Amino acid sequence: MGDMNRRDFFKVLGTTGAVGTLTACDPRTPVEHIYPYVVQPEQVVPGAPTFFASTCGDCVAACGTVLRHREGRVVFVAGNTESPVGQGGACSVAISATQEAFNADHIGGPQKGGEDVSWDDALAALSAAVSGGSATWLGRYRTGALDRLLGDVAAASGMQRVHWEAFGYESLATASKLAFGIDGVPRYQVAGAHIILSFGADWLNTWLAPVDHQAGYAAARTHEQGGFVAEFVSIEPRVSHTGTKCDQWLKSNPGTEAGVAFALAKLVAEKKGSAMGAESLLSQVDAAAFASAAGIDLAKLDVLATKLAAKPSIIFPGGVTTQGENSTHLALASLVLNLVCGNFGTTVLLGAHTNLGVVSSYADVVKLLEACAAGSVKTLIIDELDPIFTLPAELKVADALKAVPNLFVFTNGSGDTHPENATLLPPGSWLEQWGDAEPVKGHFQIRQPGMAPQHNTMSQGDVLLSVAKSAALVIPSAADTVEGEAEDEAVSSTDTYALGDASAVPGFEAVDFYRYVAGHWADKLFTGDDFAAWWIEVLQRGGFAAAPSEEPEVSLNPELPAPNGGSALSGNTLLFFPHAHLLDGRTANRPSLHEVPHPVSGLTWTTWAEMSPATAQGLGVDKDGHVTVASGGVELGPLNVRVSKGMPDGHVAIPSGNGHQDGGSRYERFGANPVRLLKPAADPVSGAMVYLSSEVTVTKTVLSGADWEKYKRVSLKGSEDMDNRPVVLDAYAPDVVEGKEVELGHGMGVHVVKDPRIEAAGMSYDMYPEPEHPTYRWGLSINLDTCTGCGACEVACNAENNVPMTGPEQHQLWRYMGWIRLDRFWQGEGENPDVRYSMAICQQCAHAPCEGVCPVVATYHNLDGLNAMIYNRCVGTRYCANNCPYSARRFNWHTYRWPEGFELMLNPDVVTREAGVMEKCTFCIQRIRHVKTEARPNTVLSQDVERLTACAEVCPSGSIVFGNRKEADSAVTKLAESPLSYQLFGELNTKNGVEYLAKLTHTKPHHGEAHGGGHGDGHGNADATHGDVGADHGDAGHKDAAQGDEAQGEHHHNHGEDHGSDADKH
Amino acid sequence: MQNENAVTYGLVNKEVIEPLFKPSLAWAAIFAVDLLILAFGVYCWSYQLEWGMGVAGYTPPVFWGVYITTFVFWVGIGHAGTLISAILYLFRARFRTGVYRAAEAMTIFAVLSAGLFPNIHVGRLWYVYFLFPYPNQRLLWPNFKSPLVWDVFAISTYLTISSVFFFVGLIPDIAAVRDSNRNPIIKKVYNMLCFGWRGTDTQWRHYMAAYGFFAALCTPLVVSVHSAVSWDFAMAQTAGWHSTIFPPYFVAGAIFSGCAMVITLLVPITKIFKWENYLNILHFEAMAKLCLLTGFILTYSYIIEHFIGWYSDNPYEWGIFVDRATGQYDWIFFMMVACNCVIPLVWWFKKVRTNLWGLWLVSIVINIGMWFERYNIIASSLAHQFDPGAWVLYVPSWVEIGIMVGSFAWFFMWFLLFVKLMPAIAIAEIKEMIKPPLSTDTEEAA
Amino acid sequence: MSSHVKGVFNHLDSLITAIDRLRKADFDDYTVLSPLPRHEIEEAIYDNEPSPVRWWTLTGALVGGTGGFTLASLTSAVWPMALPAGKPMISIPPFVVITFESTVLIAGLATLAAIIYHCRLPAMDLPIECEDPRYSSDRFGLVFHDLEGARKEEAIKLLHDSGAEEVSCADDEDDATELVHEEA
Amino acid sequence: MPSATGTPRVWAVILLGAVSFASKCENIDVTSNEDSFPIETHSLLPPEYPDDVETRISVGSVVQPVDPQPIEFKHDVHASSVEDGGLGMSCEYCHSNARKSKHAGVPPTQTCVGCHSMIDPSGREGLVQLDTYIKESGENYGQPIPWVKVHDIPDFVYFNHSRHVKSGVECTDCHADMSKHGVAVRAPDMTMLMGWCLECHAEHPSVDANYGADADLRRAELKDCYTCHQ
Repeated sequence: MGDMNRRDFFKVLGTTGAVGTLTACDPRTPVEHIYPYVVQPEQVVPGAPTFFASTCGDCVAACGTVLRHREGRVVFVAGNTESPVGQGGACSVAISATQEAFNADHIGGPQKGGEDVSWDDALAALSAAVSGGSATWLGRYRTGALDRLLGDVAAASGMQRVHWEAFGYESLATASKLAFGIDGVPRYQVAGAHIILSFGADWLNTWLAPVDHQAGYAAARTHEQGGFVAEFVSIEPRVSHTGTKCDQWLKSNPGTEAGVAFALAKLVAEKKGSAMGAESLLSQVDAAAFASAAGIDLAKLDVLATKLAAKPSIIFPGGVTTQGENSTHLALASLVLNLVCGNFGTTVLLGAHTNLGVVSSYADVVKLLEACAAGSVKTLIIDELDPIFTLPAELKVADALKAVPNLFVFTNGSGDTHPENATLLPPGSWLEQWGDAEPVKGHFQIRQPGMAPQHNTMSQGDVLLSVAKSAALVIPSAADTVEGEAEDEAVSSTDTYALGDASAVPGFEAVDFYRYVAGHWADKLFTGDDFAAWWIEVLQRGGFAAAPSEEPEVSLNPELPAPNGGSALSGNTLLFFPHAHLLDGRTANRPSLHEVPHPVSGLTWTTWAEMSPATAQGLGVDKDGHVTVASGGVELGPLNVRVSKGMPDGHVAIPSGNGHQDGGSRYERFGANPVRLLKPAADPVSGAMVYLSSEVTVTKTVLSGADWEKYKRVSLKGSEDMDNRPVVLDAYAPDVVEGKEVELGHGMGVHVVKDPRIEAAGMSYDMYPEPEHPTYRWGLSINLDTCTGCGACEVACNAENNVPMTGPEQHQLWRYMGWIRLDRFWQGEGENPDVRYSMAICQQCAHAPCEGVCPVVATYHNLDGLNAMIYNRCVGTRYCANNCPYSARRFNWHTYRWPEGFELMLNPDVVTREAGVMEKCTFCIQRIRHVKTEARPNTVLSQDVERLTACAEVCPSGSIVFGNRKEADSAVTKLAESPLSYQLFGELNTKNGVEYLAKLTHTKPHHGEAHGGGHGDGHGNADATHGDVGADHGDAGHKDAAQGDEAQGEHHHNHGEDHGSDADKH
Repeated sequence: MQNENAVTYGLVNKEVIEPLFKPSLAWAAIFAVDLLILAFGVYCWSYQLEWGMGVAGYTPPVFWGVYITTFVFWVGIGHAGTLISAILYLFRARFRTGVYRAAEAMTIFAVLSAGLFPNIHVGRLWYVYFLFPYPNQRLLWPNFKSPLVWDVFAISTYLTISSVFFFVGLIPDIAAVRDSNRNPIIKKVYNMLCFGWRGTDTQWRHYMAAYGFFAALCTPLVVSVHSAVSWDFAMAQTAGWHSTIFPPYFVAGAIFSGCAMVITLLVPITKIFKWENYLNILHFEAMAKLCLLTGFILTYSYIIEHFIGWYSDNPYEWGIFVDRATGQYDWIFFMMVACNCVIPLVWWFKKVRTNLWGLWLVSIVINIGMWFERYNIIASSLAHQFDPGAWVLYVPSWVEIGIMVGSFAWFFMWFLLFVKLMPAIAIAEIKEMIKPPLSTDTEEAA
Repeated sequence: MSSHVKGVFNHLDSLITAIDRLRKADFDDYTVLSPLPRHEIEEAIYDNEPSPVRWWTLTGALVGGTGGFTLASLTSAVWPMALPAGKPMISIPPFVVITFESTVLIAGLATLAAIIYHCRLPAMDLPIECEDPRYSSDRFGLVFHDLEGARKEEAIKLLHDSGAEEVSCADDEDDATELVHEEA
Repeated sequence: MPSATGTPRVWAVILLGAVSFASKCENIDVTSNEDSFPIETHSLLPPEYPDDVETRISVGSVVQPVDPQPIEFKHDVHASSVEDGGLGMSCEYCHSNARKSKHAGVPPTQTCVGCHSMIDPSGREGLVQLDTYIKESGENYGQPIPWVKVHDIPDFVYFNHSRHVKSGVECTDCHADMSKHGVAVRAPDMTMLMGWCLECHAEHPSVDANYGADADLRRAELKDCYTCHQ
């Protein structure tokens, strides 16, 4: 084995059969071959998966991941339960990483000016340029070994380092540095917070470490864990994706959030009687003035401050949408508020803080680009950034880059930044790279490749090492410390892949980045005797946690700048927000992330302009309309319109990520790029980019003919609200915590009147008994309270089950093939948006309406409680889908295929479906079959199946739990017994295998809502919701909603009216 | 027979058989246009087979659309024929005789058209044989609990028995055509077609007994077929479909549309072939009255359906009926009510229902209305299902419309061929209506 | 070669009279041909004895009914674990539909078989005397297939007496053909 | 009464209605995005295979002749017992994944090399063929041996060798007794049709042996469609 190289190791075993459809009339079939290994690797068994622990490289969170490897390729990415960031969850971006690796538009190797060049030439040019001095590295935030290597190379060659990302954290980093003197930004631990307050950060989805935050959020919302249900207050101009989960939305005028945070800090300090060292700062705060500038009633802030003073809380700073000219002040104010509330050390960590490596600012980048344009930058190396796409048009980035004589861009071919004069260096995806990360101070994670590089690629680390070698840079290398035969042996005997001969470079022995990483770890982290054993454990577990960092005593720097609360922006402001899946556009080349409907708007493959109903009415457009948004001579459009109740009047919000103009990937060119509308401006304190200042004009665009067809987009979320149907039921959180009788849905839905005499007589309402499930009854429990609508389940399901991508034309006809339909219902209005997410999947009914109507028994109920779907028996009458009350079935309208390259990412355990076949969620039957097979001949499974299905495996908030309902002590059975648990449309009595846990609300429910059309008196008075007011309202007497009679219905009405009048008085 | 004394056995043969075999230029032109439209329909279907069902406008969760709408429409049309020939035969309704042959032919061709649609509609036509019970090595059988298998049984039984009934009725008349024609080839062919029928006493004896049994068998079949079709909907859980009223409602609607189609077809034929002796305003008026009756049952069903939707206090049921009347498909609902409930009321005026124009135009309106009724039931219910997260708008594509129009061409192709090749009026039965020639008559005349 | 006697009637009552007379005279090898079914003829010949077709129909219905139900039940029993929608293996309501449809189908086909059998269809080899185009138009026919001598004379007389429009007889096929031509 | 002037008017109205309805029709362009979202067509004609694709005739259950293998491998020599003049090797010596994975596995060239590096190939055709592959592979890891598939399980069928082998189903229960055959063949009764699988799926004696009291339940489970279909 010692002499094998890395490619041979992963030599593909080609036993996958042809997927072609064999029609009956042609007797010919292609001859298929079996290609066995020449030399079979010991750990690979063809047909069985191998798992590799790794670390996601797509954003700064660097969550731990587990790659499932089959026959030479990674087929699934899941979270690593051992990783403290992520805790087993994975986000849509990490899961879709296979689409980066197998992307059909991935460049095959290094290129210059569109021509392929060899790595030798490219590296020679790079070495020459770097050793010539005055090189600049412009790249993403990097931690771990790569950060160290970059530092070493920079020190040896005089290379300048600029680390910046769009939607970066320079304001928070500056504020942290300013206030407490730490390098890095705090780590937010939501789990212990009773009150969660956010000023616009999209912390559940795109901000900092969303997967980590989601896990914490789920813990804070689960009363069984902490005995409380956290209350989430969002202070932001627009209800962001994270804001949809809030219990209270205080609408701030854009640009004034810092003032609100300062005002709150002052109020809390007053209530607590201690400002924790922020006295002088807060003495300069005029709370009333700041509140009125923000357009928020001071009394409401006072109520909030009372709660913050009383209970543990967590305060998130601003996000991209609220990143104005005083963004550092907003970050500072949030830190001060956390300080005043006493959150440091409990929910906000400075010791084990989030590590971003070197953080440069947008101002630094602008300065660099100016230098480029001036011709003073001779060599620029861009590390997986897309400055042309992510920086405002006015900066003329493309021109600046063209003026650089030696331009090197690490890119896999996607994005707009591939100028003619650049040498493109494909680093490959993180699935194919060695590396590591230190996402949290003191916690180290290893990045292990799950497969051989699919293209002729070379990671940044390898490139830097090669450059160092040929430029003969003498650097204090980590490899020096890998001394002695023992450790050298250890690294090579890990059996993951073998090392070649170490070339003799003076003072530098690491011939590739793998060896460098190992050396780095040996140097920094390894303390014991047996490096080999330790290293194997590191690789198996995916990382290593050093002793937890001590939380420091927090002391605020007394000399802080005077608080700048910001002023409300005049005119129509562009509220720029990050797309939940596409982030700043770096993942726009992954079709699956466009394909999955945007969690809130439901739009796919497009960019839209979000506006309030009043604004839309003023423009004369509706949800089918189009607008053009213009600013400073730049026009963006036609954009689809999304009318949202979570938008302030007058302003317009546009998501990032779409609309590459010159994109290298065929999937990037949809929609429009709102960054082009932004004016270049920076926060004077931190130099962070200003996203919030652009005044825009919005005009209606009338399209016709082919244009209308092209831009016609349908939101894959049907109705804006639940239309009074009992889809997502709610429960009053304080009742749940106190263990009172919980009434789900508050009178919403259908009351099934049951005659007690029937049961007394021993008769059944069912015509037929429930089918028997001798051993298993697979079930799923979905917590709709902790579900944040992030869409990870959808992406994972599509990846696991080979769900085809159908594209925008088919989406116009709702032919999205994903088995999960993540519904979003905007139930509330104003201060209580009450947005409810529902994960509609096959409910695996025991009395399934679909089964009885199938003429050929292609779908039936099996002994494990599954609603089985046998694809090759299906004729395609589609009757089952009509008859499914949950609309959970998908039909193959065409034989959808994958573009060349993408077929490699298919899961070999799942068949692809041809046209005319019905499909649906099967609870990942291939995984169930696997665990059952493993256990045979026993029926008691040998492994824990709580996260068996793909959706449950990745769910960052752990909202999805799978299990056997026949086992009394399985998690899913226990959840099903919870008073919060209900079956979707339970009155249909289809005896579902899927149970939902109700959404918890901190708003005292009104029974009037259920009958009053949903928009009546019940809304817009969240101030009257918590605690005392309305405590006398009906808790008793609703023991069983199912027994509700006419009289009780009226009773509900009365409560609604009573409460409405209370609220008015208030 | 208004003037049955003037009509003799010989005259019946002459008048009914005369228009056969001589295609006029007009007939040929209409037939050519018809074939062109049919060819377009065939093209649409092959286009769909090649590219997949997706070329139709299906918008999930609307999984059924124009094809099933047209299927139900044709099955409905197919009702009148057997109803007229079988039930009215048993009731000895006199006006049946002139109408029934053409009506029965219409039934067969309508069922032939209807039978195409399940095939057009299924996703994998090449596996459609899975729906039939046949022994196979896989030991797999259809699901006899599925309404679609009931459909397979009902439609194929209906087609078989109606065809047999139709053909048995034709045997003596084919013999008459054979005897009146001099062309040896036609003679030979028609002799084979009528199995050498000569009208012997034994033949007539068993024939008449069997014909009675066919009528008796067809009568429940007529009711059962559209009930089975209605169960496709009524047995489903979907709101707006799941209703016990469906079988009688569908049967009434089927008779309504079927009788209207008979009027639509026979008015021009009567004029063109000059068959006023056998088919005249009295027949059409009787058909119109039947339409008025069934139209009222239909209107009542609409009202009851909506009332129950409201009275049940079931948000899904009521939601669907409100949506049908006021939602995205309101114009379809309007078409349905206008064409089926309001416009046919003009037949209350004797002037209108005894005027051929009045009969013909209103009958076409009814046919349009009945198509929209099925569209209204199918598309609107599916576009507005239980889960509000999956509410959509379904608009048919040109492929669907092409195939639908093609099915009309298919139907008319058979009908046009029929009127030129087979006696469209039952010669033998018309003779039964005529007073038989008796020696006493001659004596009197003398 | 047969030697037949052929009577053509214009009037139904004359035909009935002829049938009554020849039955009294013990003729049995005769055939009546008519362009339409008349009960008078059937009564006159068969004395209202019901046609055996009904037994065919009944048998068909019984076979179809039991067959349909049995088919549905047995095929459901092949896969006892694959029961759709929780319905039991033998669920009566759905199977009633199948039973009904198969009853009608098989009964109808049996009736068709009955026609074919009892009417001796296809009747391509009927004696030549039965072939006369007028019989499908406006004339009735009464033919004797094989008469010789005195019986033949008696038959001719009987036909004439009953009011036959035309009576002819032939000893072989050629003559019969001629006769037809004469008529035309 | 219908008149000559009235008829066209009526047709015009009907036509107008039809056209207005048709104008509301959806126009679905299936080919517009072939590069990004390919859709496969189902040709109404038999597929045309490009010249470089080898085909063979396969009609339903008819046992097909198997195309020539790249190496004329003699199963009988390897697998028949020593008394019968063979080498007496067990099936799992080469098909070593049969107990571990759903694929029984075809041995890597390495396995052949294990013995054949010590056997003189000269004069024997099969061995010469093998030798070329070994020489190619040798140090440089050349091309794998392109064996021709004998059995082709459809993609929609889930078949797991290890489940069967571990349950006590003998290789020869399904495959022909390879100690009596040379080059891989299909056993005549091994039709690979569903009915053939069903013949013993719930009836195999190993069910009783493995499950005892639970055998009845297990038999029912073995006839569950999800046991074999995916």
